[in-house]
Amino acid sequence: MSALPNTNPYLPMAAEVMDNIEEAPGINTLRLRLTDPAQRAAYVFVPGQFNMLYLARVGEVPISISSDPGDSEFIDHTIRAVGRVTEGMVRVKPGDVMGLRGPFGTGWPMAQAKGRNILVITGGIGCAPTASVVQYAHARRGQYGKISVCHGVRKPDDLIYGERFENWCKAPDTVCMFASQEAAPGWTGRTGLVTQLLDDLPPEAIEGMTMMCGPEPMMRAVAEELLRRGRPIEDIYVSMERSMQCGLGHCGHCQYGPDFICKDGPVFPYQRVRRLMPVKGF
Amino acid sequence: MAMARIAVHKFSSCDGCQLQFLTLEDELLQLADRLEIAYFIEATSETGDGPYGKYDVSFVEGSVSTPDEVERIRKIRENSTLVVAIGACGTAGGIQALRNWGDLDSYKTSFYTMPEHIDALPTSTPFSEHIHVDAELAGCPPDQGQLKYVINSLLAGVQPRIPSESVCLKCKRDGNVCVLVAQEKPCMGPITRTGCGALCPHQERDCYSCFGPAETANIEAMGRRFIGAGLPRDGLVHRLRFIYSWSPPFKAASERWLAGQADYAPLPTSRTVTPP
Amino acid sequence: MNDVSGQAQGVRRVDIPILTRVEGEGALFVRLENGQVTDLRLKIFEPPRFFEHFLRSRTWREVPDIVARICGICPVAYQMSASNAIEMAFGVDVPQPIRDLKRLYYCGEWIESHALHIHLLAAPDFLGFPDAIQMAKDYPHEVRRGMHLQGLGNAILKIMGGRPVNPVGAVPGGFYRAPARGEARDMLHKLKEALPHAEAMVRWVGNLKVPEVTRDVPSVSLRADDEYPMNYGRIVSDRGLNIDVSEFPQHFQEFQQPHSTALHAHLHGAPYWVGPAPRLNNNLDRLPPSTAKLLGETPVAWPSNNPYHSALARAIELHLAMVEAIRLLEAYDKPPKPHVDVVPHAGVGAGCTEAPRGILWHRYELDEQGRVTHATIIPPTSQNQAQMEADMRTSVMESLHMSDEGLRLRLESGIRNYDPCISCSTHFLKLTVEGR
Amino acid sequence: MEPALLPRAKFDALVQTLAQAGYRVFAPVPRAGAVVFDEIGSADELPRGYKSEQVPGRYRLSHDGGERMFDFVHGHESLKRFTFAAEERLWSVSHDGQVAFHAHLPDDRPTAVIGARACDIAGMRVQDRTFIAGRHASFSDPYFEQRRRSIFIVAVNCSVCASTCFCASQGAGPRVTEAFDIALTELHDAFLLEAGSEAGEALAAQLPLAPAGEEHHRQAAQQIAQVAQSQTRRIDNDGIYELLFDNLDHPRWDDVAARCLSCANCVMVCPTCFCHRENEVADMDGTSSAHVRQWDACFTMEHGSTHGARLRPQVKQRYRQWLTHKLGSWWKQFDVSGCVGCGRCITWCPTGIDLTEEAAAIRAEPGLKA
Ligand SMILES: Cc1cc2nc3c(=O)[nH]c(=O)nc-3n(C[C@H](O)[C@H](O)[C@H](O)COP(=O)(O)OP(=O)(O)OC[C@H]3O[C@@H](n4cnc5c(N)ncnc54)[C@H](O)[C@@H]3O)c2cc1C
Ligand code: SF4
Ligand code: SF4
Ligand code: SF4
Repeated sequence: MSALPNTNPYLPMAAEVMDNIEEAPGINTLRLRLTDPAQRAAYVFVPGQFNMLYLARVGEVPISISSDPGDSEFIDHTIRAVGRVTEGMVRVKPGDVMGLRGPFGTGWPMAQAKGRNILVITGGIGCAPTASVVQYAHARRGQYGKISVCHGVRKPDDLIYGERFENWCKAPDTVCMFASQEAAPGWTGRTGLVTQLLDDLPPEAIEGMTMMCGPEPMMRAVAEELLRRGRPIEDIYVSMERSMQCGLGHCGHCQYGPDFICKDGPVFPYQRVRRLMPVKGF
Repeated sequence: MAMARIAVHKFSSCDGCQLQFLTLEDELLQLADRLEIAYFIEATSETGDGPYGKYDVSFVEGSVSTPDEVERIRKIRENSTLVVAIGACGTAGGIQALRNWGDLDSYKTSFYTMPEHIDALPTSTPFSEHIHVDAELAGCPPDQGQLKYVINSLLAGVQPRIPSESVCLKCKRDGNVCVLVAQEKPCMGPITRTGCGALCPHQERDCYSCFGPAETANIEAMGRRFIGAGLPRDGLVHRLRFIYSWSPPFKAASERWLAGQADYAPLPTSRTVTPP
Repeated sequence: MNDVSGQAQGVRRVDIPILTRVEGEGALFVRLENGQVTDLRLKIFEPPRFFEHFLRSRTWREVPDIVARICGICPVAYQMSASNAIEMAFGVDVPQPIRDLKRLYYCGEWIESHALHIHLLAAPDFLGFPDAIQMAKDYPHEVRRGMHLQGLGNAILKIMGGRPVNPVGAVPGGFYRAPARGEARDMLHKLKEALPHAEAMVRWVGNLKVPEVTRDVPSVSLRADDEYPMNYGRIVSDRGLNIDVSEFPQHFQEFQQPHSTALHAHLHGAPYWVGPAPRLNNNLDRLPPSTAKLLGETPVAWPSNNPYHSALARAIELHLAMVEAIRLLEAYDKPPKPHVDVVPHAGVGAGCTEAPRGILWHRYELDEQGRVTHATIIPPTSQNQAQMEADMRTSVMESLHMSDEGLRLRLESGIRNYDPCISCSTHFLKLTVEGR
Repeated sequence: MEPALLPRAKFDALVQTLAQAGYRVFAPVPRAGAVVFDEIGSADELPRGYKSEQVPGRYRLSHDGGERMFDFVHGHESLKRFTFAAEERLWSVSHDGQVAFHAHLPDDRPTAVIGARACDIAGMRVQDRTFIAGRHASFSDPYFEQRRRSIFIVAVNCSVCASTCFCASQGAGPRVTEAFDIALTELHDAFLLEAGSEAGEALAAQLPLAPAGEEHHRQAAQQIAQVAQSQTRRIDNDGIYELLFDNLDHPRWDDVAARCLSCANCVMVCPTCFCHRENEVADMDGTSSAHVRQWDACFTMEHGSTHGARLRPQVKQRYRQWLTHKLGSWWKQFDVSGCVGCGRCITWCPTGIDLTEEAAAIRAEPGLKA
């Protein structure tokens, strides 16, 4: 956390909407730029971190940063309209000013992943925080091994980042695979769960770091499957979500057993959340 | 963007919900600058496109208690983009739903010389039993702060989120002394939806649930607590059958109690009470 | 949205299918044949809500919370009439400090209700606007001032009962809680600051141009020994009636008329008039000096039998209520206990108080445990019903020369003089409700 | 300074000295059947001669006409109200033309609170770990910090305790040991007064104090020791995190769920609970909007929920969330229990649920599955 305008971490910074790109129906990427040049210069983040985004008169919600950390001038957020605040946010127009606080939380273990293969598993909107992983690794291609991206959606329409995925697939040593729970005409990916994609991958794809983001049952199923296949638990990372009011570890809403997801996460080694994940109500 | 056109309609009610608009003072004038109050017969003689004109938002107060009102709400629904039900009547049938357990004919004959001309349905029901409503705002009357929040949300084009928790949170935030714990008054706050501003405890009396059940309500435990406070069974049923008698949780619980199906062990149980 | 009338062979119909800017929903139908009114109905299509029925079996403590919900605009009147009746049934003597609190509470309602009626409902008629919001474009100061006064009334209701609509503070015997000293101090300060605005408002209303008419009708109200009546007094008329509130049924008769859907009430066989103007007519000698002086400065001679002077009567009463509230708050000392403990027993009691719209009469029969076995409530609007219709008949005859539109406006504003509260009037009486 | 005596008859000197020094003075006053903190103008407003009786789900205040001023045990309010506002506007945004954010920090007018007990101070110290950056928190909450800085604490060592108190078990009392400016122990007709800070020393220097003797110290110590001894409730904190998290399916959770109203009173009265939510309050003329926070609780449906589904739809899940955090995971997060043993949640729970008993029930029969 670096760029807060003053000592008040509750107070948002003004950020201008530079672009609002519709990725899929109800899913938009907002490209924001901090209006104050000093704040802009001070802003640095790592993949996996999130911001608290604020829409005037409506409210504030946590949203992952989906752009490349190498470019901190434009900060991308991919938002799915699911409720009050997010529905308002996907409608903002270039030139509008929003509030931004951040970055918050832990990032992906990019340092540990150096020199190794990376398996990225995402479900639904989960690809937002993991997108920055892929971009980060691609931008530093020599430092990482093979990159495999498995993306699961409920229905083909939910597939976002069409163009980005295409670019990723074209990149050297990168595979992208898709699974949709519902079939649809023209769907070329698998019909089924994202866990099933593990069978389609080249065996070495899972022999590196695994980074996951998406619905908890999905992440748990994949993680347990990887453990069954003999992968060490230290190599599996997940990104978690809970309601957050402050992002600072004060509001208590993201309480998760011994952790606060906002500051101890959102990216956790699977080991750390494995005990509570199957328990309903945490 | 063209100004949103709103309508306010009255059904069986006391008028109190509409008054929540008319007592906004300066803010009513501010509101009139931001949207068009097209149909609101208590406020204006200009009646827009009539009761069944096309409006962006129709606020409906009151309950549905006559055959004619069933027709009216259907037509309003057809002609409105959004329908927002306000008040205890609009969201749960209101206090007049107390008649829903009685025999309408006996009600009529005991009061009217010409009962055959009384055009009433046997029940007083909320709008949601007749049409799809887009948002509901509970309370008898609804809170002005919440009403303003809903209007502001609609103007911003986003969904309102009304908290579903108990009155007790607000009661404590305001520093009131709990009338149940300190005075053994049968306060309904623990099972009542927040919104009023914990008015009753502030007035040093028990809440009688004019905002209806909280989503978190454990009505059984509340009843056992009231038994612990010495409330007789009919008193218990009256607590539930008051302003929100027809809300499904209160209705079901009152029926269970009347049928003697509820667990009657008083709370706090002797097990947890240490002698002083 | 006034319908075009059918006009054929000497038959003229003037319909106001929805009365606007009144509380509740009603309509007026007039049929004229050869210059005579052959049918005039003030129709009420508010569905009955059967309050008297479900009051039965409820305990005395619940009554104020129930009856408040008969009317969103005058809940205090309902709570006070009911409390008085129950106090009488239980033989409770309410000491002066608590009576003072009740009066303060009532002042709040008068200020609120009168300010609302004057500015939001009546004044647009006299100045030619469809509503106060549009009137505010030309009269921003007056409308804002009115809303501010309304807000002060609401503020009194808030410290006494938490909120202006369905307040929660009253209990037979007094109040659950007395205002804190600080609350009383702040309220006093605000009222004092606003008193000059109330005076200016009275002058403004006094100078509004209103039709000059007179109606020959008895003025009925309460009258108390030493104060302008609100909570207490005997029922009197300017024609010599002077009875205890419990004697109401012996003098006032409710009856149904074939052409009408609502029950009418007569005093000794003829219509009568309740509300601010009759109250003022009967209590001119009970005004506090500053209000009396202000009244003297207005261009109207009192007593007045012109229903259009109701607006000024309301303005005067609003001023009076502020003066009274200031007096009560200046003398305020938080009572150690804001209510008398009530010991319920079987009994019968009647209560009558001055709602903003006129006398509101309640009667309860209670059993040993203090549960209601029978309730009767006669609100002011149904008492005025017969007089409103009589007035409208006369108004039609006076205004035959007018166009239909002009006549409608005249009649509608004539009805608003009575500030009818239709929500109240329908919830009790033996009325027949037709389909709409 | 050496501890000294403030005669009870001169207690008002303390109030007036504080007021003259520019403090708003708060103290317990009787109201509506309990004791609450309110702003006072003189010592006459204190609950002299009042006693409180507390058992689970029940609080009764009685007046015995005696002279003692602090023989009641705290009401539902703790110091929390003063350091962590129940409801406050954090910042606002104006968007009339240009968008601008404005912080609304609390005013820094000093506030003195008379009558804080050991558990109150312990609770405040626990919240310090949440709200003030350091080993346990990454960020400071400037609103909390500002209030925390502006508060002057006149603590009182308890001379009696309620049946619900167990501060001794939690190492939080009954003696006040830190973070006070002045501490008082009420003796026969005087208070033994000690200063705990420079500000406290400076203030004490202006008071009409008399030297205290050996027997005053002995009396005070004895009184406090007696309070500790008379406490019957306790929590066994040994391995409690593992105990609770190993028993998430214990049938006791269902048992307590049948009694729990999910009303959140326990959270609201707890001096350590810090959950809050932020709401948007937009004005009516469409030009600005305020961001307001208020105390929240894990007993609401919304708490923690994201993406539609209710995270904790069952009462059992909500109570379990509260208890496992309070007594268990608090240790992991803050190296301290989330409970200081004040007993408020036991007294002010309308159905009298007693967390010490719930924890003990699980400890008595670990490993059971519902
Ligand atoms: C660390 C982190 C990173 C995140 N990153 C992203 C991201 O990159 N992109 C993204 O899109 N999201 C992300 N999220 C999720 C995002 O924060 C939530 O979707 C957002 O907070 C929802 O807020 P809202 O006001 O739009 O929805 P809400 O109105 O709060 O509703 C959320 C859901 O709950 C339902 N709901 C809520 N209240 C009620 C109610 N009273 N009645 C009925 N239903 C209700 C809604 O229907 C909706 O499905 C992230 C969350 C976290 C914690
Ligand atoms: S007084 Fe009622 S609302 Fe307030 S805390 Fe007690 S039970 Fe809850
Ligand atoms: S406390 Fe209860 S009864 Fe009283 S106003 Fe609030 S919701 Fe209504
Ligand atoms: S958990 Fe209960 S006993 Fe412990 S500090 Fe909180 S309120 Fe006091």
